[in-house]
Order: sequence, then structure tokens, then C-alpha cells
Amino acid sequence: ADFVGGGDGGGGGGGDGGSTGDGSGGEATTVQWGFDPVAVQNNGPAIKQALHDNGLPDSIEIEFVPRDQDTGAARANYNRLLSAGETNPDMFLMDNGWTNIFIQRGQLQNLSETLPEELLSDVSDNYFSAFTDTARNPSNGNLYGVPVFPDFPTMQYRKDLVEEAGYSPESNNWATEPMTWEEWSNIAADTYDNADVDFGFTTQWDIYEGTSCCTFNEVMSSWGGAYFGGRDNLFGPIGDRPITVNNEEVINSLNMMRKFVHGEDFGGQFEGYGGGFTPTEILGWKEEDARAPFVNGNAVFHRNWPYSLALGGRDPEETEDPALGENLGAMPIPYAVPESEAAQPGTGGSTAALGGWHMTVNPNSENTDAVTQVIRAAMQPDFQLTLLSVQGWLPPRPELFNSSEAQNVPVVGRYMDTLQVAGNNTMPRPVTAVWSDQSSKIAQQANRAVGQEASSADAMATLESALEETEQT
Amino acid sequence: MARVQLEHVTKRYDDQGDVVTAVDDMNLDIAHGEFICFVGPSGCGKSTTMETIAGLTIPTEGEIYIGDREVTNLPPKDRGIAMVFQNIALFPHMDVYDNISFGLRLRDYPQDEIDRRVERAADIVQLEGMLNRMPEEMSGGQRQRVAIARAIVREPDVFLMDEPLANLDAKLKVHMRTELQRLHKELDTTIIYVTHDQEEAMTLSDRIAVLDSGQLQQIDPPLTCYNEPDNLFVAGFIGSPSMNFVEGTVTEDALETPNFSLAFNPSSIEGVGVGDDVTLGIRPEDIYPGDLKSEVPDPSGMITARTDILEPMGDEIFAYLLLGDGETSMSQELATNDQLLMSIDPDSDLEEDDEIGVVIDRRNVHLFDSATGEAIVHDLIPYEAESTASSSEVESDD
Amino acid sequence: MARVQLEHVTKRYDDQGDVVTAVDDMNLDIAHGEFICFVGPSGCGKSTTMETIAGLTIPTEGEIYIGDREVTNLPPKDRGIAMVFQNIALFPHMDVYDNISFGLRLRDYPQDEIDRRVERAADIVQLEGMLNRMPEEMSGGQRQRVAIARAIVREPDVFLMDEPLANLDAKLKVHMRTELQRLHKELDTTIIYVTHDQEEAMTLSDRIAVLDSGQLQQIDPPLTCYNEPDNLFVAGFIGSPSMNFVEGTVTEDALETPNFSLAFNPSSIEGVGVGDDVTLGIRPEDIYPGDLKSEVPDPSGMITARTDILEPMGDEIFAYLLLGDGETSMSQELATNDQLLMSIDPDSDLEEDDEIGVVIDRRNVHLFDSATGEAIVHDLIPYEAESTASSSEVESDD
Amino acid sequence: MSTETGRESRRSGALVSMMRWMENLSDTQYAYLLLIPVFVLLGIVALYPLLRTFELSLFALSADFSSTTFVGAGNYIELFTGEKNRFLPGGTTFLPEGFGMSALLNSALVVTIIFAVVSVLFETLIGLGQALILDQDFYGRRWIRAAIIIPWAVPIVIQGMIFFLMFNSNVGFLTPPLADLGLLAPTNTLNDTPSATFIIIVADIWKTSAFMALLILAGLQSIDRGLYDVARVAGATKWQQFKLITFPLILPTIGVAVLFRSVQAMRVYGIIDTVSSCTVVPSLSCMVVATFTTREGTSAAIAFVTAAIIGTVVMGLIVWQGEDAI
Amino acid sequence: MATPTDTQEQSSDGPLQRWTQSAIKNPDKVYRALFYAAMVFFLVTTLFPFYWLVVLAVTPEGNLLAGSFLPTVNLFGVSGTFPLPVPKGFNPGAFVTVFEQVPFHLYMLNSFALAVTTTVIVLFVASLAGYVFGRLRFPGRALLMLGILAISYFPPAAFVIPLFQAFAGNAPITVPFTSIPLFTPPRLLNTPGSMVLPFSALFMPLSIFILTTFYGQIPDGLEDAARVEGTTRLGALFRVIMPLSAPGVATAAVLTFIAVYNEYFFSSIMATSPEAAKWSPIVGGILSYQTQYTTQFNLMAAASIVGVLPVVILVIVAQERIVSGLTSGALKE
Ligand SMILES: Nc1ncnc2c1ncn2[C@@H]1O[C@H](COP(=O)(O)OP(=O)(O)OP(=O)(O)O)[C@@H](O)[C@H]1O
Ligand SMILES: Nc1ncnc2c1ncn2[C@@H]1O[C@H](COP(=O)(O)OP(=O)(O)OP(=O)(O)O)[C@@H](O)[C@H]1O
Ligand SMILES: [Mg+2]
Ligand SMILES: [Mg+2]
Repeated sequence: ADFVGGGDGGGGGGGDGGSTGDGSGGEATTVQWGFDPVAVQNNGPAIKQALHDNGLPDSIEIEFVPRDQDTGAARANYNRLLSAGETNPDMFLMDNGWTNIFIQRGQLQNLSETLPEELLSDVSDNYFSAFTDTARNPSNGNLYGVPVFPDFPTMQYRKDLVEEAGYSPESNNWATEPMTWEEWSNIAADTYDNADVDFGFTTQWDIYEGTSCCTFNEVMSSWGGAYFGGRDNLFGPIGDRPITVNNEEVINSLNMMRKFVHGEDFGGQFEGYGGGFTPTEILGWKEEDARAPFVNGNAVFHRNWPYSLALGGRDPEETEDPALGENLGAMPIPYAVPESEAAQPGTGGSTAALGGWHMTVNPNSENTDAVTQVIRAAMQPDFQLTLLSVQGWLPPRPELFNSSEAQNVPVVGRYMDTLQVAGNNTMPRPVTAVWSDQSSKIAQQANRAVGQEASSADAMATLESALEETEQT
Repeated sequence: MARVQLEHVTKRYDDQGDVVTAVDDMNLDIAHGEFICFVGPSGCGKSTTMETIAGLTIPTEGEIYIGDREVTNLPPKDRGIAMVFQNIALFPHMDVYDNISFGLRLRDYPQDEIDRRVERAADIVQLEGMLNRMPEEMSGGQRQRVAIARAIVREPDVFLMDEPLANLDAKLKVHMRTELQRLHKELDTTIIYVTHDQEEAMTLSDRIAVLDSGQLQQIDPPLTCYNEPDNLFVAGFIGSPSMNFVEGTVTEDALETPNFSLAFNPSSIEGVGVGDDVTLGIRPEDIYPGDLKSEVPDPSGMITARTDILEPMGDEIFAYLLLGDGETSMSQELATNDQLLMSIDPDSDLEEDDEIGVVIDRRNVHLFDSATGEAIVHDLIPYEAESTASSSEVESDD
Repeated sequence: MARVQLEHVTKRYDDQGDVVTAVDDMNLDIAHGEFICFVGPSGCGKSTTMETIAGLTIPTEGEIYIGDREVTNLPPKDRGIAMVFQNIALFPHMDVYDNISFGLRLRDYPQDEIDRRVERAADIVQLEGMLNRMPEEMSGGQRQRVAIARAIVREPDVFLMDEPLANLDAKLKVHMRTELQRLHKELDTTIIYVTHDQEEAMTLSDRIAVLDSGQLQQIDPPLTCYNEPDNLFVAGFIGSPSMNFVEGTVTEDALETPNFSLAFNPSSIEGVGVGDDVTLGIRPEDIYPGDLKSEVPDPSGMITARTDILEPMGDEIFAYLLLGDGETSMSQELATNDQLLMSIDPDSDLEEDDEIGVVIDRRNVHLFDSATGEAIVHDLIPYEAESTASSSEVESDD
Repeated sequence: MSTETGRESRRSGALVSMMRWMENLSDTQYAYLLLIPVFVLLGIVALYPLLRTFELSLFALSADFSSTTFVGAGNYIELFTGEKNRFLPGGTTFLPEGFGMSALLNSALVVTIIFAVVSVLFETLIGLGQALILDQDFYGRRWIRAAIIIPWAVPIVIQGMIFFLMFNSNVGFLTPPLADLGLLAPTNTLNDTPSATFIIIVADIWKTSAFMALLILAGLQSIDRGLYDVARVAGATKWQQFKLITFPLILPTIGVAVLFRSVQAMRVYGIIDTVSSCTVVPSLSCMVVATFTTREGTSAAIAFVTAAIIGTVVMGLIVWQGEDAI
Repeated sequence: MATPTDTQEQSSDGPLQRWTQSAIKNPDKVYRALFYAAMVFFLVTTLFPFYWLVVLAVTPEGNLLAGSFLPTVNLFGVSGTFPLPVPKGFNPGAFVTVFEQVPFHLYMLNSFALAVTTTVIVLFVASLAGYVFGRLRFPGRALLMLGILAISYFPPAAFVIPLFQAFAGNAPITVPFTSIPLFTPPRLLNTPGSMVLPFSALFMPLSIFILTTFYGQIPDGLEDAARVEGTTRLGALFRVIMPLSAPGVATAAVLTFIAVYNEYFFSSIMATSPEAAKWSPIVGGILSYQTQYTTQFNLMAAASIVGVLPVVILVIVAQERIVSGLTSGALKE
């Protein structure tokens, strides 16, 4: 499960600014861009400035239109705007979790047609390709969105506690070398027993998108399992792909979670694993519920997105919020089955669920040329580094992960190595038009299984038939 | 000009299939400036008639004219009327001043004019100094006076007053009566007035309209109604205490009743024949103790009776007489066949259970047809007996 | 036993700082089985007094006893009373049957007993056949009768009735009066009754309580109130038309008024001295046309007067007399100094503007102290002049 | 007399004649005239969109999601045959698929009805109690009234947050004591359908009892106090006064309150979404919202079926309450 | 009444028994006690969640999700859990931060303006309808009422798509079920019009029903009196019937006002983005404290307290004023 593409090719060529001659006449064009509200609020002017610094003519003004905070609400909002034929905003920031649906419905501008070739090739050559794929039409590969930032989780931990328990993360290269779940669980159980904390491991397992897209997806993948028979079938074809949730590898991954939570042995299958260090509370937890005890020093391990590193890695002296500072460590998500032994193609090994956002274009926009200029500026590596430093948004180019600029960004820069490994092992959610129907069913059954309301096999059998129904069109 | 005419006005309420005819083919013609009293038993349709005139109820049938304009379907506000409601109907959320001035404020009168009129009206109803009270803080009579004031400030063409003085004491009633009469003259308005108080009806009205079961029984000047009632109903209704009724039969030369007979000549009066069943009506003040016989212009023969109950009223005494061998009755109600109510002087030394003789003033004995209740004649001694005028004169008098 | 006693009962309403004393230090002792009428001008505190007895209003001061039990703070339901409210207050959501049976249903009477009583009460108030009507579908008088029926079905120890007959016609009033008296006897209850109708008060009550401005003026049997009023207020209030008042001065041998003088011997009556300012009270029926002088037991000298207005009432005529050279007055109100109201026979041939002589029955002339309004004596001829009894007898008579 | 007519003519002639024209209309004409603003407003803002939405419900998304095809009643039929269940969140079904506890609680229809019946019942009782208290005269009544209105003024998101955090597994403090009483599941509480339903009902009662209380209070305040005097004299105890006077007189108000609360309760969505999730506590409105962005036809069909179900329940209520309810 | 034995017995009783005895004699005491008990119960149950909101508001954000709000108290060696949640830390600054992070006052103003406008429109139109349904008898009445009621059966989502498209003003409105264009409506998105219109329509049925009930109960006599005094039928409605139904009108107003003030579904759609400048209401502001992963519960709590308390107080003061005008005893019935 590695990150396809990647590749070399620096720079990708600076914009040959002014070629479109849009800035003429001194008449300012305003491009409206539906944007993340918190970013607008905290760093709006800085981001605008960075765009202009990266070649956006002064005649083009950017107006950020903050969207709803809730990703679902934002999606509904954009859906309405686009189906009503609104011309504004000209551009959107779209969650990779649902960009695909807009593509399928034909609601977005086909960038393969409107963007200059050099930009298109820059995207296909120099961006995380798995992430970029979520902005392509799976049936023909046309590009409908340009990635702005990807999001991958890491396994975060208390360096001080594991060291007290006798482990040495530094020398064992925890930061870049994924370990197996078995090894990890023993460390977790051991440290948990030795430390005065309430929880060994906190993660999210509530009935919601975050479980089906991410945590369950990761664990399942790391066991070599997949929802629809592997990476190739992620984005379809609906109805013509196998449903592989009722497979042994998936059931095992759930049983492992049960081991972590309840200490169940399953006839010795998980004897070698540590167990019982994970609270049942995870069944009702989302990101923040899981992060709070960890960052307050009440848990050993914690699975979360980079934002958690940015917040928890701050120097506790310098912030009023709880933080762990240098005691915060990060490692790639552990795995059970290496890629080579994975039952489903493209799975196995350490797996990081893929989140992140793309910029897309309103097909009714009346400012197509100016929009192209904005995209061009936003694709500049310098701009992406600015986003990383002001906003903590990871660059969508693998090469930038290695750059010294990236490493020098405060706090998140410390974890760039780990993030790169994670970025190379991402697994997107299988977004299709029916994904939203499937997502809640998956989360519900995963939750039931780990909550011991049903055996993992029963839960997956139920899920299998439910998914089969949703696949019929 | 505020002549008020009702033509064939009928009002029926349909109370779940059970039809109540509150007003039944009413025809009235009230001249401009007249003061008319509606009287009649409870539930006879007085208020309903008022409401149709006011425009609050649209009559089921018939037309209404005010000042020669048909108003049957006109809204109340365009009829130039003011009304005092039987149920008072003060606006509970307004103080006395606001209640009284409501109609004026609606018409955008200047403030000082409003103040002037309200003050004057409050003065008339003796409510000065209470203008800031809320209705709930007032006594029953005070509320009623506010309702009157609310109507009189308006100075409309037609006043409709539904028992406006019912809750006032006798002295205040007299005062209000005078004031109403003054207003009536001053404003030159037409007043239609409902009252249960005979005295009020007698003193105030130009004509009294007697209603029963939704039907007009008689409309005439007060004394005509009193002295020459058109039928048994009016005779019994007007006058308090009520007229005595005695069933009788006409014989050749007398009226025979079970307990006494009155000599008279049937042939002298049109409309009576020998053998007819008639009802005699005798007012209490037309019965005299025997010792006053000399003063009675046309006394009957002496009738023996026994006093049953004596009811001293201060300025007179009601004596209930038993005729024949009737048993002692507890009732002060309408004297029945063998019972007569007599009104006597308070100085009289009559006692209960005295045997006395009484005489009746034949001049004031009313005769009614027992079957139809229609009046036949209002004195047993036809005028020609005295003045030898023709009986046609009697007719024209009716 | 339902004796009702009020001891120093006072009720003050605090109307935004502006204190209204509705009842002022009222003391009453009503015996079991008595029928008491409260009379008094509008707003004098009758309803408020009733409410304190009923327990609807807690008096500001004083105690109330019913049947020897202190009830001042007892809730109404434990006082054994039933009440007819001045504002009627029927339950709008109940039909007539439910309204009437309300109190009985509360007490879980058996259904047939309820039916029986309701039927009987409906019968008494003549509302048979209307038991299924809703209050809004009834006329004013019909509603009032429902309110009466609602009280009488209860058969309580004490009845409180606040103008129960105000909206009924004369005939119905007479009927209801009889029924109330019958009930009173039958149930052996105490009845406290507010009325503005003098006739009602006279005929119904054992004693009349005259109230003014929240204070008890007199409580006595009707005829006592009529014939021997304690003060000017009672004298003026009781009796309709009202008593004539004339200001005068006592001289050696007469009462001098601006227009006439009455011979009398001041020394024969205690409480009057020569030179005192007194007020004479003469009831309209105690003034006689000069030609009836012979019939008056103790006539005054002939007083010349001019008839101003004649108001025929049917059974009598009110003649407004002008004495001296007083101008013609439009007012039917209280006769002032130079005006007397006389009640004469309807057969009289007196006309307006006639010059006549009248005599006054000295036996019935009331004397009041002009300053305090207290009554001094109720006939100008002291009894001893006739019977040579000592003047102390007169005192005991007062 | 002439003064009055003189006054009137001071006003503009057109207005006067317009007024006169209005006054002379018959009751029926007048009624319809006054209803014009309502008709216009509701016609534009309610009826038109509903018709369009109904139109939507007759179409289904094509296989490639790029177009829609007319399917007539297809969406409705599929809803009732269970074929639409696959588009509903989690294991939710529209109609119950069996009579077991879990089958029933998986049915949006059943959950909605349970929620509506229980919450409206308790809200009515509590609201009535609160209104009766607020109707008394006592010192500081206005502040108590403020206290009782507060829940109604709290936005649903915040109401959801309040209860979510009360039962949240990190900081919630109410789960253990209530779990000890057997009312809630001790773990995974907010994802346990019975527990979550219970909590959501409690949250709803907390907030909307105030709605009931306010309405009923208004009814109480409109009662003529004189009637109580009569009742007291007639010997009614407090309870009898309530039963025979207060209750019948506020019954119409309670009727309106219950009617609208039932309708609102059958449309419950927001509180479910914030406290738990539509997957755990499926309500009819949840289903509408869940399918709203992706499958407009299905969503529209569910919306209409929801309305029809509510309409049926309302008709039941009206028949039960008697004709006066409307 | 009290015999000597009575007194003796009483003196030997405990206070509770004494109270019980006096309560039996004077049931008012019991009512009073019940009354206060019920009042306290309702106060506690309604205010406790609100108290919890206050606790959340003053707890620093970082402490919110970590650890229980029930502190462990150690009294004389016995430790136990204090049964009432108390803030973990004290940060009243949240009440300031809410205004710093977003222009929360502007959201409040938006909500206020929308609520006032809607309430006025609803009260006016619903009053007309309430008068018609409550006081007139005419054919079709019941059917029309049911029709109006039926509007409220539909989930709000059923109205949203067509309304949004109409208010966008990009395409002409077509006759339903056809594509015959009628006219192109003006663009209303992001203006108060696009919110006030749907609010008015959707909150209308409740107000109509409330007002119908109350207007129907005003005795005819008072309307009659007003009409005789010279009002039109409409004049009587606004001058007499409405003031007399003050409790009902005030309640309809309060219910509508608060509902609109806190409305979010329509406003979140009609304001194409949750900005104060686009007339996003208070809940839009409150939700601004959520970010993609974190939720600033403390700020949301603080913001809703700030948003809610003034309205509650306003509403109470206004309602008290409106209702206090109401009295009884006007009619002899
Ligand atoms: N709630 C109140 N607040 C202030 N004053 C009041 C209140 N109720 C009554 N009053 C006043 O108390 C006085 C006595 O009122 P009450 O109702 O007892 O009079 P009443 O004798 O019954 O008069 P009526 O014959 O007009 O019914 C009146 O002057 C009245 O204005
Ligand atoms: N809304 C109604 N529905 C049915 N019947 C009614 C209605 N209103 C009045 N009535 C009946 O119509 C008749 C006439 O009523 P109306 O009020 O005119 O009587 P009234 O003469 O004013 O009597 P009162 O002297 O008692 O006030 C009564 O018998 C009454 O019961
Ligand atoms: Mg009447
Ligand atoms: Mg009174």
C-alpha cells in the first residue's frame, strides 16, 4: 500500500505569469473562493498575500467565502449552490471524501479541459497521486480538482511514558519504521500497566464517517482487508466489485480491536497480543473526545491527524491549552500483515486513512481566466509551504515533505518524517455515489462488533448483505 | 332625521335544528325624536330587536330603515347609533376614561373636545373622579353608569338603551331619568329604550311598545297602554301590581262570575253577546273598600270578601282578597278567579282575615274576549249611558 | 343555625395608593331565618359586604361569624352559603343544566336527586325546556334566572343574593318574589338580599339594612325604615318617589319655612329648641289637595301652591308643586325648598299650572336636625297631645 | 348627529368607500377576503415548493447519477416494500421488519411514533404543571417564568450539546447513576438505541415543556376570575375548580398545543443529530435529511410519506378531541 | 373548638405531626406546600441543564473533554464524589472570546431583526386568519384550517430545494409538473427576505391556531360594543379583540420570536455561507466555534448564554407588560 507516483521532478516550472493577460484594463476581477472558515478567520489576509506573492496579479482579488464548519453541511450547501446554477463562489475547497460525488454528478468544471497543460502535468507528476485520484473522474481520469492539502493520521504517543517503561523510541526508529500491531499492543499494555494513566490507547470508534473512512479502514487495511476487494475497486464500478467485508482478514482486524478493548482471546488467536488497555469509551468517541485525555496526559497512545500534533506538540509553557511539547511522539500506524501477504490487492502494511481537501471550480463561474491564475498561484510550492507554516496544512507534494523548509516549520516540522511515511501509505475511503449510504452501515457494524453487541463475524455478515443491497443500482 | 322603521323584521336562531324565533314579523315606525320604550317578558325579543336596529344581528327577514335610508345590511358604525348594552360590555382593558372616550377617539375628535364631552358625561352619570378606575374596580352600578356615559358622549342620531338603569338605586334612577329626558330634548335624538321598570316606562316614553314572544302586542302612549290595553297580555303586563282577571259569562243584564256579578247592558256594547265567555280585568286601584263607595263614580254592588294577606308598601298597602270560599293562598301572584288584589291607603286600619265588603269602579272594568284575549271594552258603562253618544265613538277610541 | 354576624368589618381597596373604603366598620347581627335586604346607593358597599360574608373577599379588619362559628378566614365552600352574583357569571362552557347542577355535582349527589332538584329549580325560575341551552344563547333575563336557579338548588344555610331580579320584568319579579318567600319558609334559611327595588325590599324583607358610603345607616323592619327613618339619608333613600325635604326654623309655636309654617309646640318634643334649624320631611302621599282636608286626621293649614308638572303613572299621578314664587323647574328630582312632590289619585282632574291649596298630614311630618341629619321626631303632633301620655313615651318610640 | 358624519368625511374618500365595501361583505366573503394574505403567503412559500418537491419525488436518480428519470409512484412503492431501506443510514428500515425489540427500534416509523407519544405526553403533563404554578400570584413570579422559558430559548444545537456532554463518555456524569437504575446502557450509551432514545426524549421534554407551559399559561390567564368566585361559593375544592372550570376552559388551548407538539415531535431531527445520530435513533425526518443531498427523489418521497403519516395521526387526534379542535 | 385534650395532645407532638395536624385542618397549607415543592422541582429541572451550560462556558477549553466534572471531595478522610458538576478551572474570558473570534453581536442583531420582522408579519396575518377562523362561521372553514395545518406536517427539507432555486433568481419559476416558465423571481439569497418569507409561512400555522383559539373566546358582546362605538370589524379586531387576547397574542409572539431567533435550518441555506454579513443568524455564529475536528464547547456555551439570556429577559418583560393590561369583569353574562 504505498503511495503511487511521488516522483522527482522539482519545481514543475514557475508560472509564466501574465500570459493570459487577465490583469489588463486595471479593472479588478474578484474571485470568490469557498474556504475553510477557521483558516479565513485566523489567516485569511496572510493566505491572500501569499497568493499574490506567488504570482497572482494584483488585478485579481480573492474573496474567501467561509463555508460551514461541518463538512456535511458544507457539502449540502455546495450541492445546492451548484444545482441552482449559482455563479458564485467561483472556486470551492472540497473534502476529498465527497469531491467525487460532485464529479459524478457533473457539477464541477473539468479542469483537464480548462487548465493549461503545464499545470495538469505538474499535478499528475508531482502530487501525491493517491490523493489526486480522489479529485479525478474514475471512469476517464479527468481532473476536476487540484489538491490543496492532504491529511494523514499517525499513531501518537507519550515519549516520556514509554521511555519510563523501558522502551527507546529514538533508537528503534519508531518515527519511521512501522511496527506490527502485536508488538505495539504489548508496548501499549506494558506502558499502560506501568504508568498512572487511565487509558492505554485512545482512538475514535463512534458510529460516524470517521470510523468507516478512517479508523476501521486503517485497521482493516493493515490486516490486508478491504471493503470492495482492494485498492483498484475503491471508486467503482458500483455493483461490479466484490464485497469483501465478511472475510477473515476483516473479521480478524475487528477481533484485534476487541482484544485491545476487552482483552478477549478468541481461542488463543490473540494470545500474543497485549489487551484490555483501550477503554470502551472509544465506541462513542470522535477525534476530540479521544484527543482530550491524551493531550491532558491521561493516555499512552493516540491515533489522530496532524492537527493533533500541531496542538499537542506545542510547548506547554507557551499555551494555556494542555500540550505535551517534546514528550509527544509520533509513529506510523502499526500493521498486522505486510503488503506482500495482503489478501486484497493494494492493502496491507501500515495504513493511513486519507483525508484532505481539493480546490475545485464552479462550472458557471464567469471568471474562468482569473480562476486559472488563482490555481496557478496556489500550486506554487512556496504557497504550499506558507499554508504549512500558517495553517499546519500538509503540502500535497511529496518532495516538499523532505524540504528543509517543511522540516523547519515549528512543531509539525518535528514530525515531518513520520508524516511522510504515513503519506506514502495512505488508503482513501471508497468514495462513490453510494458511499454515503454505505458509510453509516459500515460504522454501525464496526461499532457493534467492537462493542460486543455481535460477534465480528455476524456483524460483518450483516454488513455484507447491507452493502450488497446498496451496490445494486 | 332619525326616523326608525322596521318592516317585517324576523330573526330566527337555529340552535342545532331547534329553531328559536326571537323576533317575529315585527313592524315598527318610530318617528324622529320619539322616546320609545320596549317592554315585555324576559326572552320576548327586546334585545334582539335592538340588535337588529343596531346592525349587530342581521335579520333573517325584513328591512330596517333609519332616517329613510335602508340600513338592513349596513355595519353598525354607519348607522349613527349609540347603544347601552344589557350586559354592559365595558372594555376590560381600558379605564373609565378610555371606555367613555372610545367612540370619540375612533372618530379623531380633538383632544379638548373629547375631554370636555367625557367630563360632561361623567358628570351626568355622577362618576367624576373615577375616570382612572378600571372596570373591575367598580361596583355593578358604577359600571352600568360608565356604559351609559359611553353612549351619551357620542351624541348620535339614535340611542338604543337596553335596561340602562337596571342596577341603579331608586334615587339615581330618578336622576338619570331626568338627565335622559334632558338629553333627549337637547340632542333631538330618537331613543329606543328597554326597561322592566314600569315607572321608567311610564315617565320616560312617548310610546310604549309591548312585546311578547317576538311579536309586537301594542304600541301606544303609556296611559293608553295602561288604560286601554289591546289585549289580555298587555293588560296583565302593564301595571304593577298586575290587573286582576276574573273569568265571567255575559248574561242578559249582567256579567256573571263565580263569586259576584256586575250589572251591565250587553247590548250597549258592540262585540259582546249574551252567553259569551269573557274575562274581566280590574286594576287593584279600582277596587275600593265598601266604606269609600260614595266616592266611586260608578260603583258596583257590594262584594263580600275576606282579606287574606296585607302587604304594606309604605305609601300603599296591597290587600289580597279572597272571594267566595277560596282557601287561604300564600301567593302574591296574579289573583286567580277567586282572588282579588286591592290597593288601599297606608292609613287604613284593615287587618288580615277581616271580612269586608268591596266595590269595583265599573268605569274602569276592562272586558276581554276569553278566547282570543282581544280587548272588547274598557269600561262597563258605555259612554252613551252618560252622554248618549253613539257606540261608534267607542270604536274610534280603541 | 345560620345566624350571621359582622363585627367591625372594614374593607379597603388600595387602588394604586388611592385607598377606597368600600365597607367601613360594619356591625350586623342577622338572626337565623331572617330575610335581610341591603339597600343603598350605587357603590355604597353592598356587594363588597356580601363578598366578605361569602368569603370571596377577606375583610381588612373585623370578624365574621356564621352560626356562631368564626369564618373570617374560612374558604367560601365551608361557609354553607349559596350566592347569586350581581354580574351573573354563568360558566360559559356549560349548558343550563350543568350550570344549575354544578354545586350538586360537586357534592356527589345521586343523579336522580340532582335531576329532581334541577327540574324543580328550573320550574321555579320558569326555564323548563331550556336546560340544554348554552348561556350565550339566552337573553339577559334568562341568564339571570339560571343564576338564581344555580343558587337555590343548593339549599344552603345562608343565601346571598346580589340584585337577583334586576333584569326581570315586573310580572316575573312578582313571581320570583313569591317563590323566594316560599323557599325562605320551606328551607328555613337566612337570606341576605341586595336590591334597588323598593317594592322588593318592602315586601320581602324582615329587616332592611340601609347602607351609605360603606356605613350602616339603619337596620329595621321595612315599615320602621319607611315611617321612622333614623336620619335624613334613610328618609331620602327609602320611598319612591322620595320624601320632600324643606328647611325650616323652630319658633315659639310653629315651624317656619320660607313658604309656609306649621303650627306646633316645640316644648312638647324633646330635642327641639326655639331657634333650631331643622329639616322637615314630608312624603308625597302625606300631602293632600285642599278639598280632601276633611279626610286628613291632623291637617296643617292650607298652603297655596301651583302645579308645575303632572306625571301620570297609571295608578297614581305625581304632581310637582311650586310654592311661593319659585320658577317653573324641569326637574323631577328631589323637591327643593320651594318645591313639593305630591302623589294624587289618577282620577283627579288637576291640570298643570293650576293654583291649588294643599294640606299636609302633620301626623306624618318628620323632623330632622339640619346640622347632623339625625331624626328628631316622626310626627309633629306628639302623642300626648292626643293621649296625654308623658313625653318619655315618645322617646321610647324613637 | 351631523357631527359624526361630518367627522367621517374628513378621511379619504377612497379608504372610506373601501372600508364600507368590506363591511358590507357577507361573513363568507369577508372571511375569504381576510384570508387572502395567508393564502398568498402560504401559496408562494409553502404550496409552490411542496408541489415542486412532490414533482421531485416522482423521479429517481439514474444509474450514473447524472440524470433523473420519471418513475411515477416508484419511490413510494420502494419505500413501502423496503427497497429504499438500503439508502437509509445504518440498519434503519422504514417499516418495522418484525416484532422483535430491535426490529421495532430499527424502524424509523416506530421510533418516531414512540418518541412523539412519550415526549408529548410528558411535555403536556409537565407544561400543565408549570403553567399552573406560573398562574399563581407570588413574589418573583416573573423570574420563575424566565427560568421556565429558558429551555425554550436555547437553540437546538446547544440543547443537543448540553445533553450530549451530560452523557458523553469523557465528562458526562449522568450515565453511571442512571445506568445503576437500569435506565441506560452503562457503556456506549449514546450509540445504544434505547438509551439514546431515552436521553433524546428527556432532552426534548426539557426544552419543549416550556412551549406547552407558555401556551397553557396563556389559556389560564384568559379565564375570567369571576368564575372561580362562583365555583368557590358553590363549594368547589381546588381540585374540583381545576377539573370543572380550569380544565375545560383551557382544553382548546391544550388541544392546539398538543396538536402542534405532536406534529413537531413527529418531525424530530435536530436533537437526534446533535445528541446521538440518525443511525442510532432513526426518525422519519432523519431519513429525509440523510437522503437529502444525494437522493432528492427518495428524500422527497419520504418527506411526503412523513407528512401523510403525521396527517393521519393529526386526524386521529382531531377526531379524538372532537370537532372543536379545529 | 380546640378542646383541652386537643391542646395537650398537640403539645406532646413533634413538629412534623403538628404540621400534619394543622395541615389536615387547613388544607390550604398542604396546597401551599405542594405548590412550593412543585415550583422548586420545576426550577431545578429547568435550570440544572442551564447551570451545566454555565459550567461548560467557564471551563477552559483544554479541560473540557478531559476528566469528570464531578470533583472528588475529601471530607474528614472520607472521599466521595460531589454530586454536582462544577467547572474545571475558571475562565470567564470565554464570554469575551466569543466576540473576539467572530462578530457574535452581529449574528445576534441579525437574529433579532429577522425575529422581529417575522413576528410582526406573522402576528398581523395570523390575526386576520385567527379572527376569521375564531369568530366567523362560513363554509369551508374546517377544510381551510386543516389545509393550513397540513403545511406544518412537512419536514422543512421538503420546502428547501424549490425555495432555494426560486430565491437564487437564476432561472424562471415554472408551473409545477411542467416546464412552462412563469417569471423570474428576484434574487433573495443572502437577504433577510429569503429568510423572513419562509419563516413567516412556516411559523404561521401555529400562530393561526393559537390566535383562533383565543379570539374565539372573546365574548361577542365586546366586539358588538366596539362596532356600535364606530369601529369596523377589523377595527374591533385590533382595538378590542387583540388587546383582550393579550396572553394569547403575547404567547404566539414569544413562541414565534424565539423560534425564529434560534432558527437555523432555513437561514443556513438561504445564507449561502455562514457570515454575519449574509444575514446568518445566531446559531450560525454559535456554530462558528466548531472547526473541522475540534469543537469549542466552552465558546458555544458562552455564546448561547450571551445569545439567550437577553431574549429571555426581553420576552419576559414584554410579555408581562402586554398581559398585565388584561382584566376581567367587563361583562354581565
Ligand atoms: N377592586 C376594587 N378596587 C377598588 N375599588 C373597588 C374595587 N371593588 C369595588 N370597589 C369600590 O368599592 C365601593 C363599593 O363597591 P360595591 O361593589 O360593594 O358597591 P355596591 O354597593 O355593590 O354598588 P352597586 O349597587 O353599584 O353594585 C365602590 O365605590 C367601588 O368603586
Ligand atoms: N344565540 C342564540 N341562540 C338561540 N337562541 C337565542 C340566542 N340569543 C337569544 N336567543 C333567544 O331569543 C329570545 C329573545 O332573546 P332576547 O335577548 O331578545 O330577549 P329579551 O327580550 O332581551 O329578554 P331579557 O329581558 O331577558 O333580556 C330568547 O328566548 C332567547 O333565548
Ligand atoms: Mg335582553
Ligand atoms: Mg353591587
